[in-house]
Amino acid sequence: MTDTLRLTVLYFAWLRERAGIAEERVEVPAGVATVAALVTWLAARSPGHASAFADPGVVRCAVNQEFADPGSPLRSGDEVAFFPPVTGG
Amino acid sequence: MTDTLRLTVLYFAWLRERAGIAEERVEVPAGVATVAALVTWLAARSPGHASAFADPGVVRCAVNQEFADPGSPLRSGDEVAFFPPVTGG
Amino acid sequence: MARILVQTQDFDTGAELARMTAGRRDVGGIGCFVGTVRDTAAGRKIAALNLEHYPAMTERALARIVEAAERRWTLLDCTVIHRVGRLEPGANIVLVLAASAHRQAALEATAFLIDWLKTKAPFWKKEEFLAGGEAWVAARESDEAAAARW
Amino acid sequence: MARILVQTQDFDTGAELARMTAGRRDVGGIGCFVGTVRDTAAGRKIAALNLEHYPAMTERALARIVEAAERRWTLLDCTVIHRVGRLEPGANIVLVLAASAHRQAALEATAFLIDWLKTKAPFWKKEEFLAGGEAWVAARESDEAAAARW
Repeated sequence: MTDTLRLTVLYFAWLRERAGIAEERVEVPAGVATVAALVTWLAARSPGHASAFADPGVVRCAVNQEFADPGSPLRSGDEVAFFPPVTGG
Repeated sequence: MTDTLRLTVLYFAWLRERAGIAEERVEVPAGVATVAALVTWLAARSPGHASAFADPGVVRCAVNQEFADPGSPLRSGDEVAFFPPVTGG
Repeated sequence: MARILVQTQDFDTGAELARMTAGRRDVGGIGCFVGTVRDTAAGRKIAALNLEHYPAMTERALARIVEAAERRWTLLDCTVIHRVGRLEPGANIVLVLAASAHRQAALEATAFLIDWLKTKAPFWKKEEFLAGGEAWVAARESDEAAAARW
Repeated sequence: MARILVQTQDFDTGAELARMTAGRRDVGGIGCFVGTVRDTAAGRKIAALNLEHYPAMTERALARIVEAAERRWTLLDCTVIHRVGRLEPGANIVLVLAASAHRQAALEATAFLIDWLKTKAPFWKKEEFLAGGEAWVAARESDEAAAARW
């Protein structure tokens, strides 16, 4: 039984600037099994992280390069990216 | 008092082919004072003209390079063009 | 300001785009449509299209259409180039460009210009079939409907 | 079949059009949109846009958008090229091309592709102001509405 998830977390645009990091590898308790739970867990890591996630309503997420919801499940090995609403084109 | 109108009449696409002529100058009685009256007058000129105007519903018209209706008035000196619905682009 | 041309020779879309935007810094988007000759019409193979127009009227009609677009959208520039004469499959027929600060205006104006051009500019197409024979292209109700939605 | 590129270098719209239609005789119309950097945003003068993206995800997201277009319209080919990095006013940002046998499909697919790209592809823009300072561009509700209409 694995009781932790190993995740790669990426930050883009102003989330990257606020978190102060572009990419980190984290090991989270198995109970952190959804995107929403990961946000709560990450926000407690540093004042920068707290600032990045201060308004979860404007944070978007992708799991393994696919758009995900707060309720999307996480598995060990996932790449989880956080970013603001996209503004390309 | 002028009792005739001098008109330049142009034909395009299959109206030109059926009429057998691309452009003609005609002098019509003053009573031929609308596009519709001109069509009736022209259709009597030759079997080719009759064929060109056999179905007036599919004939479009411009007077002095502006789209016109059957009821549009004519004046001496006008350039009157007849053609099928346009198919450019 | 708009560039309106009726010509037998081909056009260079890249060069027209470059010409429209040269030195400009206020353009946010350019919509573009290029119409080309297909080799098939209603299941019959085409050798060529012959495009006829009413020279004294054509550029005026195109200018009216461009003016109508300029009344509906805030455009920075427009280009309409229509070829006439004999055009073989693969050849360019028509180019529409519309530049605006905003993409919706540019895209909508482009669609408007080609829809109106198809129903309000004095061009006529005759198809030359590969198997011989020829026929004038009939106006399509779907083109009338497309023009009427604006 | 679609050509999807994310790159720092400029693109050549004329060359992309030529590449798409080379040797083809089945194309009736090509819709095209070119997005460019404006020198003004919300009344402030812009020195440059900095475009960031999520490399592992971007081309996949663009491919999904193209697939969605191909499900909705009968397209012969598509091209989507998006630039990243620092882009000054007047520079090209994005190119969309959609070729079809029929103009409506080409034009609608072009508008669809740029609308969806604006809301479903992982790009972010930061404005560098001429007067100093910078700011991330906020997503616009009008872009969401444009994407939602399809």
